Amino acid sequence: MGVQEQYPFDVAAIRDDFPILERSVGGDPTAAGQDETDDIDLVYLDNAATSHTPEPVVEAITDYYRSYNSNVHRGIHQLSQEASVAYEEAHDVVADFIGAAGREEVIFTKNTTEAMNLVAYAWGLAELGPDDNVVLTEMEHHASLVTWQQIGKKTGASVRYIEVTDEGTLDMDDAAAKIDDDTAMVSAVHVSNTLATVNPIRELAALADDHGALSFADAAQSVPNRPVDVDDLGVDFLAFSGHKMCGPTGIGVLYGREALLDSMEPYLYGGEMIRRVTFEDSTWEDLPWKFEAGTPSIAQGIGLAAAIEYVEDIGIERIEEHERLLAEYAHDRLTDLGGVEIYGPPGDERGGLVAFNVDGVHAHDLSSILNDYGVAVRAGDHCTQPLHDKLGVAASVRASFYIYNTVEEVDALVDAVREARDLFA
Amino acid sequence: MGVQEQYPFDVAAIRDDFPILERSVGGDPTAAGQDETDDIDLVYLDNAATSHTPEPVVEAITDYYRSYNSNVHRGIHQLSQEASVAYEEAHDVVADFIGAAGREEVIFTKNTTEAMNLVAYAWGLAELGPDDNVVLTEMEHHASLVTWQQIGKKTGASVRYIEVTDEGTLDMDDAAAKIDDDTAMVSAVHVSNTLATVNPIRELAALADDHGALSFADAAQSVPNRPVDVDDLGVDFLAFSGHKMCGPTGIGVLYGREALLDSMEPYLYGGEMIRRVTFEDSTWEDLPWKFEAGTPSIAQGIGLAAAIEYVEDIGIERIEEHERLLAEYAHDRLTDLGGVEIYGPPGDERGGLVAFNVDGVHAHDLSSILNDYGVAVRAGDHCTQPLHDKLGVAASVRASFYIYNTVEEVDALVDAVREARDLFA
Amino acid sequence: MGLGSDMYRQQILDHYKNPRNYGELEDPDFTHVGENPSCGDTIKLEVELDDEGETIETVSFTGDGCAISMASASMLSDQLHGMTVEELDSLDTDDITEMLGVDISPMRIKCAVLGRQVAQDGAKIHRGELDPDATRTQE
Amino acid sequence: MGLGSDMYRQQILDHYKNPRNYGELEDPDFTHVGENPSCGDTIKLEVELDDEGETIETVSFTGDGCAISMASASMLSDQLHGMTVEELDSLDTDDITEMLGVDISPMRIKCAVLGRQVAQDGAKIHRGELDPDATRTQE
Ligand SMILES: Cc1ncc(COP(=O)(O)O)c(C=O)c1O
Ligand SMILES: Cc1ncc(COP(=O)(O)O)c(C=O)c1O
Repeated sequence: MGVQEQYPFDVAAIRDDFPILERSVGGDPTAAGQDETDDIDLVYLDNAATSHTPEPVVEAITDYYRSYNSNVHRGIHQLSQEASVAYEEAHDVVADFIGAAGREEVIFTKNTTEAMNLVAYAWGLAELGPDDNVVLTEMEHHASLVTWQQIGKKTGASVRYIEVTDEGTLDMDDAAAKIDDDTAMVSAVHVSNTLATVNPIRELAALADDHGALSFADAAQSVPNRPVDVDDLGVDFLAFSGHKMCGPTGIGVLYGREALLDSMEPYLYGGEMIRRVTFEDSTWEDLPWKFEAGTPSIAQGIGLAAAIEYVEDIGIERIEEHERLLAEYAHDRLTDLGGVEIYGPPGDERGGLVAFNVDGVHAHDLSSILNDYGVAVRAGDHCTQPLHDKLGVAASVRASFYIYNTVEEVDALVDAVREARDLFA
Repeated sequence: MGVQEQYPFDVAAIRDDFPILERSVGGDPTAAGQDETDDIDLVYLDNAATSHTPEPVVEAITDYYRSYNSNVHRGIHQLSQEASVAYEEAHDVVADFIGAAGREEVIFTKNTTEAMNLVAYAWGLAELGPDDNVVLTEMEHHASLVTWQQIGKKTGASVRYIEVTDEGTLDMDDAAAKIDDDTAMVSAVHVSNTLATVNPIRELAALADDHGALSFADAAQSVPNRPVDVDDLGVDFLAFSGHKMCGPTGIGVLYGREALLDSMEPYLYGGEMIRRVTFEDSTWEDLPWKFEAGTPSIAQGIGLAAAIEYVEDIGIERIEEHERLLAEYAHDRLTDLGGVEIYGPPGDERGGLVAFNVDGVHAHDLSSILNDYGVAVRAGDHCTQPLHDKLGVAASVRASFYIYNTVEEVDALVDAVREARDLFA
Repeated sequence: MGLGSDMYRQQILDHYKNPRNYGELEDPDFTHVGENPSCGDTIKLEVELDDEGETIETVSFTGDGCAISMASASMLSDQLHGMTVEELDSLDTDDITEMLGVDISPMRIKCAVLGRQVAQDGAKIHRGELDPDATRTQE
Repeated sequence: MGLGSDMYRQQILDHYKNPRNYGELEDPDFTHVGENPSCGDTIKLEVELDDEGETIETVSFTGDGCAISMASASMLSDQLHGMTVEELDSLDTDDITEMLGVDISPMRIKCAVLGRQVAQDGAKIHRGELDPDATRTQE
């Protein structure tokens, strides 16, 4: 049976919702959008960096601007009420989607990165000290690695990294050794954006819990493409971004357990997050607004809710299956090509991306040449520089898949990689 | 000559760019957008909270999602290049608009509030101590008042407030007395969002400078509607929001002098803002990216640039004149009505908004009744609770104008206020 | 003009302009003050119970706020006479909007239910079920 | 397929695979190392000047990086022979793309100009005009 016949949903129908997939490239890279000089079909395989935005989501955003744009929370007039209801309900949609108890546990941020910094500042600066340690993994994204490293420097807390095995998985013995009674926080990436490893968050959260430490899952690469339930994972915090799951840019989510968020002091100060202000002092609004200072990203929050509805309509398990299919197929075909080193676990145990290098071809050259064939991949360190150092490479090329990608697109990738390899041979 | 004849531009033509102005209200306030039960014309006078978004801006945003959506900075493929060029050039557009030296001085945040917190955290936490004071005004918005108040509590720095006179202007003698050699920062609102006072930022910045203090202008209510030039004002920092000037939600700007920004440590940590990361330590990207961690608000940054182009096409001096016309007209007509107390300076010396109370009618009731007549105004403390305390009122009603508002809309406001007054008489 | 002040029917305005049971009691069994900081509404409610402490005998209130919150408190103070504390406990938002007899827009619900909240919190504190410091008067 | 590797014309690939002047000098007047952290490209350049210190006599380089940066450094090392230091100072990005003879896409410009930057910074440090610690190798 061909891989196409195994698609868990109608990929062609999905593609119709994404007009950008119809465009060509090849022309002037400094002029936004398609023009006459673009004459090569786009094959977009950079979804781990950002996914495209389907029409229903674009329409939810334009509908907001065209028919009920208004500031939220405090307005008595109808537009403000409509915007408030939609914006606040977007929190409920997120809560439902990730199994949170309610909107109190869902804080909108601008991206995953800000969600981590929020916790690092509001909880970390207040709670960490020289006796504490924070345990990360060697495959952390800079969003958590740099954040905890720098908060560690500010507070004196040390940072430990759970080792990555040669197979690209977490060394759980090392995890058990590094997480100890001085551990205050265990923060781990759920699906690695470089190795495609699916980490055992539940076990890590349980280990953290055993030692009285908190746990934080970086779910930027998991919430978009597999079932994620905060209760089931047992984490205290979890973060992800809208733009990697059919949503707009400028919106991210911090999930936090209510009692924990309640106990934390606010992070950003300003309007909407206060209860009572005098010249001398202030008190704070209820959750989640206590952590959403200023005019929030209203259109983007509403857009995120529309994205979640879009993803749920397809079915998150089906999306997981589709990504697995493509990742395994790509892994097999690139391996067959020869001269290709793929990082991370075997094809059937990985999330929907493949980072690799080709013998004798620098990742940046490879990605430039792929671009000449219309194939959009990312080249660089994918915000995991220390992991790349450990892998002994300065950079890698990463192809990452999403709901609209096809077997034919993987074939186009493989063909272009072959051309590049031959050019440099 | 009627006020309509004095319009500095074709207001009817402008209105055509804002489909939301065509909608009706009166129906279900929990259902987003217009429906059959909406049967009263909308009169939108809540522009100081957020302005509407013209079609060219909505189209810039949809064009991004539909034709060159991609993550920025690190991508070698064409979509990423197109998005990077557009996103980075949006910084240049902002720099030009406010007279900054270049994109290095323009940091995109999610709103004004975050811009202030950025400085409070990155500069304030590091530089302030118990011997320092921060000078604000009694008419500060919570975005700066609460932020500096709380950073003051964290660092031991004291906060002083320049008094507001009975006429609603800043007492500059008090400013000269309160700003002293222990002053580290003077942060003042440029145009008050409650009193509509236009504050002498240039003089305050000079006073700050005389005492070796830095200066910060909260330009959330000035950049949208009057020429603002950071050089001319002589400020070190300045902040404003896109959503109050025809731009999208989720985007704000922090301007900072390059040398100053250069000397500051980063604030948010993560991808895009680093140069080199190891497990042990990190170094930072160049300005402005050093302060833009994680995937930025790409569509929103591009939308802001489109908004600035829209505003510049009309002409910022003309916009100032239009707001002045409407504010003066509204001030006169509400005064004539009797039983209306208007806060702030006389009609010809104010920005384009009027906050007031009507004898015997609570601001929330007034605003509810205005809503019944289709008139959207804000009621509450407008994020200036301490100022309201000083004015001796819990709340006020605020009507605020923008490019698309008309004399007829002011008339509708005044008529509705009269009805409300009579209802409660 | 369409909806023109639907929330402000004659009854509401009458209770606002002539609040019932306005003032203080000599010897209340419990007194409680609550506020709605985002609106600036404040209500103080005083209650006398019967000897068993089960039925509300007298209620008075004072306060400052919008017509919706004041009218609602005034109407409620009328209704509470003769009610059992148990009945008070079970009053919900629907009971209040029914009492008011008008549709309350979502952003004004807080105002409408402030009086009820103050009464319920006061009763709970009186029974020792609520820490006075922890009381919240927001929905 | 359309553009198929326009940036990777024969000449570029040739310089990448067979870099000219690759290695170290015995007695260079100055040596400088620069890197492009976002790409991981590193180039070390060594230069011998004439007795007046005005003209470049010999150049060699070593390095690690993409084809664009390595080919560009290799071609540049050829061109620098006989150039005055002043001429080196005035080399701009256009000169480099002209030398390469292909269109360099905007995201690869950094790679293309790394060699030039290292040479110019090295010369400035040699003349004492640049603090070695302050050198930046990014555009
Ligand atoms: C004077 C002033 N400063 C700051 C702000 C905060 O702006 P934002 O809510 O976009 O952060 C506002 C608007 O609410 C304002 O009017
Ligand atoms: C695993 C992981 N964590 C965090 C991030 C940061 O997300 P954002 O850039 O949206 O803040 C990303 C994406 O870049 C990621 O892949």
